[in-house]
Amino acid sequence: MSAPAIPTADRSSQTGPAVGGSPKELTDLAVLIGGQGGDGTLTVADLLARYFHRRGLYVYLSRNVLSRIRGGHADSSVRASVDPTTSIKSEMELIVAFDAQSLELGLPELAPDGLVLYDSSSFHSDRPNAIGLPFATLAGSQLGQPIYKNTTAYGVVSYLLGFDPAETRAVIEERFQRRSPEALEKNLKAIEIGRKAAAEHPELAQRWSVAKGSLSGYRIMAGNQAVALGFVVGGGRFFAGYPITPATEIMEYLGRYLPSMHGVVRQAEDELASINMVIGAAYAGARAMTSTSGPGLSLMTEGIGHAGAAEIPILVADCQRVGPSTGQPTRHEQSDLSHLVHIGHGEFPRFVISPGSIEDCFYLTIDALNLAERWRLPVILLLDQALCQNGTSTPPFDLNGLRVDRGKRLSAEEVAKLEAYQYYKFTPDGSSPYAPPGTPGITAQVTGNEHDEFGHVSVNIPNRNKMMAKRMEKLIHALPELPRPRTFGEPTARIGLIAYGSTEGPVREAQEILAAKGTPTKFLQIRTIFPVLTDTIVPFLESVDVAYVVEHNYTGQLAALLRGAMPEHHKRIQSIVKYDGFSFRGPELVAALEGRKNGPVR
Amino acid sequence: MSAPAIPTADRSSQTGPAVGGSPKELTDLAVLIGGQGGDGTLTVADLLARYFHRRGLYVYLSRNVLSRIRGGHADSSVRASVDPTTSIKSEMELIVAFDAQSLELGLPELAPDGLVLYDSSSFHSDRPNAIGLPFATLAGSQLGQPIYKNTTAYGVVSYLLGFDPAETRAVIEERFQRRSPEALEKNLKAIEIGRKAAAEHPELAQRWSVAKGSLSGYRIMAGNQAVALGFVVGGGRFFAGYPITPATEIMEYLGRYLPSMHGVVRQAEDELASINMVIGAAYAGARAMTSTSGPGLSLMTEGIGHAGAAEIPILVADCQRVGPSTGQPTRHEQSDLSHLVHIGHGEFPRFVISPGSIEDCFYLTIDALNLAERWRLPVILLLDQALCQNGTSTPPFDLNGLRVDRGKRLSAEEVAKLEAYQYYKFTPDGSSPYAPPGTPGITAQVTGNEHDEFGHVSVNIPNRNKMMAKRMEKLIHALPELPRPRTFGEPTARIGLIAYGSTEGPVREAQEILAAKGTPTKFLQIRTIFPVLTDTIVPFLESVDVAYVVEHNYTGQLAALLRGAMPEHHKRIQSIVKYDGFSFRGPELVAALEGRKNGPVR
Amino acid sequence: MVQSAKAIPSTWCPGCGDFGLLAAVKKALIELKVPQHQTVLVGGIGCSGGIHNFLEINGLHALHGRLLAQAVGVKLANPELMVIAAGGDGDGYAIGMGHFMHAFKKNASFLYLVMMNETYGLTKGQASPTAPIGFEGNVERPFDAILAALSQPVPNFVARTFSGDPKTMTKIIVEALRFNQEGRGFAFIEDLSPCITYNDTFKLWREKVVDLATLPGNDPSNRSTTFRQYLEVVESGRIPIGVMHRPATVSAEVESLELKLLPDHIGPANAGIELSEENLTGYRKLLASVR
Amino acid sequence: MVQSAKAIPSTWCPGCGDFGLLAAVKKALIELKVPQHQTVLVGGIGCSGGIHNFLEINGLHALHGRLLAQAVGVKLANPELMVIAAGGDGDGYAIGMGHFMHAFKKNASFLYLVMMNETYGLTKGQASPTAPIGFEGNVERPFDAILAALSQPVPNFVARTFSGDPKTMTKIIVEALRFNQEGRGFAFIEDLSPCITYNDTFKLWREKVVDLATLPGNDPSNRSTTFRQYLEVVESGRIPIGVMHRPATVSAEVESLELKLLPDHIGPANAGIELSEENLTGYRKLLASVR
Ligand SMILES: Cc1ncc(C[n+]2csc(CCOP(=O)(O)OP(=O)(O)O)c2C)c(N)n1
Ligand SMILES: Cc1ncc(C[n+]2csc(CCOP(=O)(O)OP(=O)(O)O)c2C)c(N)n1
Ligand code: SF4
Ligand code: SF4
Ligand SMILES: [Mg+2]
Ligand SMILES: [Mg+2]
Repeated sequence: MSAPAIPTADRSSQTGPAVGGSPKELTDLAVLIGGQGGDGTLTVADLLARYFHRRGLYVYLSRNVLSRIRGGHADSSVRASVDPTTSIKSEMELIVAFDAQSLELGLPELAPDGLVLYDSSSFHSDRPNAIGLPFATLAGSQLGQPIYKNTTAYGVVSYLLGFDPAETRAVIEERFQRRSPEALEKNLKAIEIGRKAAAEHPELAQRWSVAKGSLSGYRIMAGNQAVALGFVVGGGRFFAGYPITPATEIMEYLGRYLPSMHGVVRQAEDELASINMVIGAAYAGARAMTSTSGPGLSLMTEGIGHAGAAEIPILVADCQRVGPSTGQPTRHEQSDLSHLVHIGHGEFPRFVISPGSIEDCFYLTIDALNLAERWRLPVILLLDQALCQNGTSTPPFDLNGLRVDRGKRLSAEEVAKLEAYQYYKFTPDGSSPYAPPGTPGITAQVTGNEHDEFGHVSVNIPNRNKMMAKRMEKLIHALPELPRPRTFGEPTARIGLIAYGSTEGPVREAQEILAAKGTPTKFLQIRTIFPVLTDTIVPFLESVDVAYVVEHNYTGQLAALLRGAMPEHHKRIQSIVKYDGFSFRGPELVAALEGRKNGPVR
Repeated sequence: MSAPAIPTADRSSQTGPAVGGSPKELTDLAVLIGGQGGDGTLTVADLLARYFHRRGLYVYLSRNVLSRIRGGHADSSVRASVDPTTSIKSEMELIVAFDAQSLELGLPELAPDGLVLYDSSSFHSDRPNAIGLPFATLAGSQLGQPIYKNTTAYGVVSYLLGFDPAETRAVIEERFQRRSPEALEKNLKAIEIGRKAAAEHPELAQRWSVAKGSLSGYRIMAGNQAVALGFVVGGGRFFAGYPITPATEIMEYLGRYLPSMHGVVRQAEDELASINMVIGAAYAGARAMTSTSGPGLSLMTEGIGHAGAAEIPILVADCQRVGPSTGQPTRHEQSDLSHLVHIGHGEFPRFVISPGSIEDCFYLTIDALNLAERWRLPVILLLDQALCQNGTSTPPFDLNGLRVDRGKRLSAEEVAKLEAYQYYKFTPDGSSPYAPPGTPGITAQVTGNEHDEFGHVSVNIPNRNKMMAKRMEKLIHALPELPRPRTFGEPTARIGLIAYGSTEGPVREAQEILAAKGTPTKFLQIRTIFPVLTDTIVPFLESVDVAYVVEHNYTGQLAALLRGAMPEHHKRIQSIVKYDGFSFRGPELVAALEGRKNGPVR
Repeated sequence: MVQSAKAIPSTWCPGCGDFGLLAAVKKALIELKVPQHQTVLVGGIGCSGGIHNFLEINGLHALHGRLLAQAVGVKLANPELMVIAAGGDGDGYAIGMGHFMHAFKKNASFLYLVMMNETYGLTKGQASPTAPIGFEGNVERPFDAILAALSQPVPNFVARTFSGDPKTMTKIIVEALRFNQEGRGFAFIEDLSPCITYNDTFKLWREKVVDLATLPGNDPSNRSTTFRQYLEVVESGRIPIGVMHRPATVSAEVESLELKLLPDHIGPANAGIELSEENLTGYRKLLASVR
Repeated sequence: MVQSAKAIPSTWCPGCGDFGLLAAVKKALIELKVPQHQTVLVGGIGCSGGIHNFLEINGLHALHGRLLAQAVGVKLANPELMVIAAGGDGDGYAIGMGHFMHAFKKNASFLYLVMMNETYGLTKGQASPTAPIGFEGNVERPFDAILAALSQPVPNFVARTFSGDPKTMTKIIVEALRFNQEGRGFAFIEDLSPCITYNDTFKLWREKVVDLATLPGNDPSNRSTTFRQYLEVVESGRIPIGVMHRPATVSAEVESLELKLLPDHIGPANAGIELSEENLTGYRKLLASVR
């Protein structure tokens, strides 16, 4: 396969004359690419992300698409930074707009010295900081297909930001290696076209250069991938799900290789089927999971209760999106927490575990599988759209020290030595030994009706009281084993911040901004939502004057949960919320916090 | 139709010689009738209840059956009292046992001077206070059908308690009037057989007489009936449901006459269908309801959220039973509260309303219908098994002053005068004017996706923020219109009691016992569970040293809700719970409260 | 004129099969002259389910898979309304399967249009229950909705159309809606509506469709022969379309649910409910039945 | 011997049709010599659904209507297990309808037994989807599960038995379980099992049943002829029973879901999952596919 070379000798494309001096080196930059669905904005963002990644920078890639397949506004932002970053940059150095709407929508986010590149074959703008280049016309006239306007634009950007030509090319090869040689060739040509057009444009001298980072071994990964990876490592072998944004990728990733490992991945007819297939598989002894988002989760309510009552260990990943009801399928929110903590009629134990980063998604998925089997109950992995779908530079996973803990699972030999096998045996910690159906010499009854130790329906009153306590006390006995929170920031700070999930990113960015302004803060990232680990939270609350609970919903769900669990500290617990479908950005959160210094809470 | 007469001249059956003096007049008594499912225990209880009712006494009729059709232990208790009563009596004057198990199960409940009557054709007992009569043999030999053993037993009881023969007979006529003349005749004969056998038995002199009460115009009604009646009066015309204990009767009652009033009552294929049929009907302008219990409720989760998001007014009655999961279908619990308060992914407003008595069931169902339409959101009527199914003497309903309040519903004429019709029009109180589809000149779009005022899908950020606030602020604007709590007891008492639903009965009995012992209490019966009417609860909490929240679940759900809503008062809120499937009895609750005087909470 | 919700521009991919159906529905409604305000379209969730936005009638956007339950609710609440349910094959045959089979049984007079594209368009091209083996890793045989419909001996109207032939489609939709208007019960039309983005079958289907009406001995009133002919066409590798079931005559007995329940066409939504003695008759009777 | 869950006495009404089925299942299991510990019965919710308690095998008491989804989960997790799902007609054809229709499509090798009594026994006698018009106010035509099963062109095993004839029933259950054992896919048996308390149809059904095998030209491998013969019997006022579908030969291609997915019969529940290099192959490949 021979692809046209980008002339590495072309110095102009590397350092060419900058307007007003030599290019400014950026250590933290962001590019926003907007257009109509189908314009290929995601591809441009992906190419930029790959480039930055290869240059050792931290990358954070987020997208804003509509719940439709083509057309409608879609944009993507790529942040690249020398320092770790897991939030969207507040101000964009560069905006690439394929249509007029994208320019208008993007402008408020433009950095003061930022630039807009727009497709002048689509529209015209008089904005002083906007420069038009006819991406589509260029691609159309020179490649015969205007569709290459996106790679053409990438070429322009690569020029403007002083990309290394070899790396720029490598990115294209990486991305299009599995496509046809023709596609690869055209894309490489499109870059050239873009770079050439840029070089020829009077106002488009290279204005920035991008610092080189030092990351290596990292991958740009999204939470859904990390959850799938954790599931495989954690012994997960059965998955049943039903497509739903933003959870579908977990099923898709698992579908690729789990089947080659005696695993089963099924797309079920609906969420009722998925959760109940998972229950059946887990009953039979498989580590089993489903993943979904709000609407599917609501449909799984009865099934989750069945797992709790019948003591069947299952894992349910909830990729939260904007609610209520069908809501806004592609947007970000954290509004299922209260529902999950209380999900289901009657009372049964469940753990709600929430990773705060991509790595955490991996490790906590493994923990969650272990916890489910150890305690024989449903575990919910509480995720959110930003965590699930935004690409983030992620260090390699360390498999050392990981384990698949099967709890009280008995081998056939151990069973043979028993006097009696009871699926619901009363034990000091509430969790009963388990042997899968098929184990010689025993049979078991499992049911969601109230039952005795053998699993036969029982209406005996003392038995009822004991069985309720058996199940519910798992919530107490398990406390020491549940994922602890993490603390970030200044240990002596008197201002506390509390958050979970992807809000970790904006909170940590806000902490840095505040620290730079002389306001030290400390941040408690909660990883076990339920049961509330009061022993880890009370000391934090006691050590601060105020703790702002930052979350993406209307009512302040986590704040309410904490207030209810630790009412004696309610005054310290203040709520900061956002529910417009987008993650906080660091400075925005800082502003919200600063606005709050005087009075509390909505 | 000629039925054999009970000889009214037979004085012995009225006042006959009592053992150790003249019969003791009882002003509050209880009879427990136990046997195997199919033994007709419910019929005996029903006959006794009818008798007491005709004598002007307050009646409280509760049953304890298994989730199977025949066989297995089943019992029923009938309490009759000169004073109002809505709880099960703690000690039974009389136990009628058709089998040995019923005797054993009943004994702990026997009053010190109580008596057990048992069927000696089934078993023998040596208990000193147990008297055997061969009910089945008597009926078998004299009527040819041992199945009449239950009416025979009723005859014995009627003798023992000195029933008026004419009334005794009237009860049978009332009960069997719609059956065959033969059945009526045999039942009347069975009474005679019973009375004769009792009169002849040396130890069975009439030992008690029953005081006459002064009730008139009352009916023995269960909550499910009152809800159905309220639904009809409140303009409810569409019902879809799916059979489930203990909710099915609402559907059955409505099925009788609603269809004759342009109403529709449908048994759907499942709860997903019921709630969605209800949503469709409500969208079209009907007042619509479904009723269910825990498992069905869990399945309705997504639908309730749709009604909340799309702003469609529906009513969902939840007849709580023992959970989790399939649990104990025929038994009593109050464990869906937390689930309902938080039900559904994402955030949307809902009201949770809970009547505390049969009358309340009637009136609050009407209120709930009005509130749903006024505020255009889902309203949940939170009931419980005891409230739904236990027969209770209920005063006549007063229709004066009742109203069907259609909120902001517009007539076709009003619509014609509008400039624009918007289903989701922003208004100061969050509730938008409504005109049903079919109204000339307008069309409307209704959706569970986020939408603009016209109901078209919208991803606009300011619109999102405004729509969320529009919906959620209904919870604030509606506060003054929601059912207020009621207070019972001594206004100056420093010990508070809080409860909802059928727990009203035991709490009020406990109050009386405590008052008699010199401990005044006051009781706040909560009728709006959510949103929490803090303005009505805070003053109550502030006026007491401690408030015991009495409820039937494990975790103290109402207590937790109140603590979360009023954390500044958390120390005063103490939890008293029971979750064994049976209602508190007054003295039992007193003991629980007394045991609590030193330390708090389970 | 009161300003109210207007049709908005479609959000479908250019060339999507659903445009054919949209056009046919518009034409059919014009032909039948049903006023816009008396028509309700209950949409499913999916690309196709958004169709209510692109028509100027009343829309109720249901939950995924629940459109039939909501549509039955609408029709029984106000039998005067013309009700159309429309959605995708995932919506109807996957998550909605329970309600789908029960819709035939219930037999309320409304039209259900399924835009069948063998895929879940809106969630980006997974296999739907009608997907052929091999499509996106599918290993299950495709669900045949027409045979399922034919299997239940209820005198419903059943047909299959093709978005590539909007003229025939319009004709069949008009017939189906007339069937509904006459109160004869449920009408189901499966429209072969290619998803040009994830499963562009326009060409394939155009080649394969066979209108059963063109076969000798075709008799849409006879389930047995239709079943056999249909299977024969399928076994020959082609796709049967056309009217699959059409009851022989207007049955003497009332068959549709709304007419059985509400013979005078006054239902829960268009009945008066104010507190008048008349409206309390049911209450009085019910109360009298309580002990 | 390890003491473990024993069969408990039945909670059914004396005379209930379900006893016939219980006896037949017991006999079939004995005949097939499948060890108790390798058999799993997934029960529905309803009188019938309690059957797992009355057998000495492994029981999984599912949610109302979800037994088929749970049974598929069990079978795919461990294809070595013999799996039977058993429940009522309300459970299976009302709330369970979606999973019912999909069970044919999925085609996992397990047996589904429906105890069909036209009513909801456990909730006291309401009309189930198979109830005749008029039963407890029912106005909908009864659902025909056999025709629905026949409608889907998947080579499953389909039969109807009658609790009044436990001998034939045993024979058919044995055949169905063998079909499962051979990995040929899903087997569905609808047993006519009268509810003597709420709908005692023993006598009526005994008079009406006609074994299709007794009809000339009967060929359970041909859906078209069976469909026709079945309809003819129904139209003559009788009730067809017997084997309704039995694929002609063991198909050359693997048809059952568990064999397609897990050809070596090692599944999620009986595979090793400890952290060995071998068990990490999928992880390595997946990781490598991440940018
Ligand atoms: C309960 C629930 N589960 C899943 C989804 C996600 N979802 C939206 S559309 C869709 C499928 C769309 O496929 P189809 O009905 O065939 O419509 P098409 O887009 O092909 O027209 C799914 C699974 C949802 N909205 N709700
Ligand atoms: C989700 C849910 N809805 C309703 C019920 C109540 N319920 C229990 S059994 C049953 C129906 C039983 O009928 P069927 O399945 O025909 O079994 P049968 O008793 O006739 O054998 C119902 C509706 C339930 N347990 N769960
Ligand atoms: S994705 Fe497919 S079904 Fe959806 S609009 Fe595009 S072409 Fe139509
Ligand atoms: S009620 Fe009917 S189905 Fe249930 S056990 Fe009794 S006879 Fe059988
Ligand atoms: Mg589709
Ligand atoms: Mg049944």
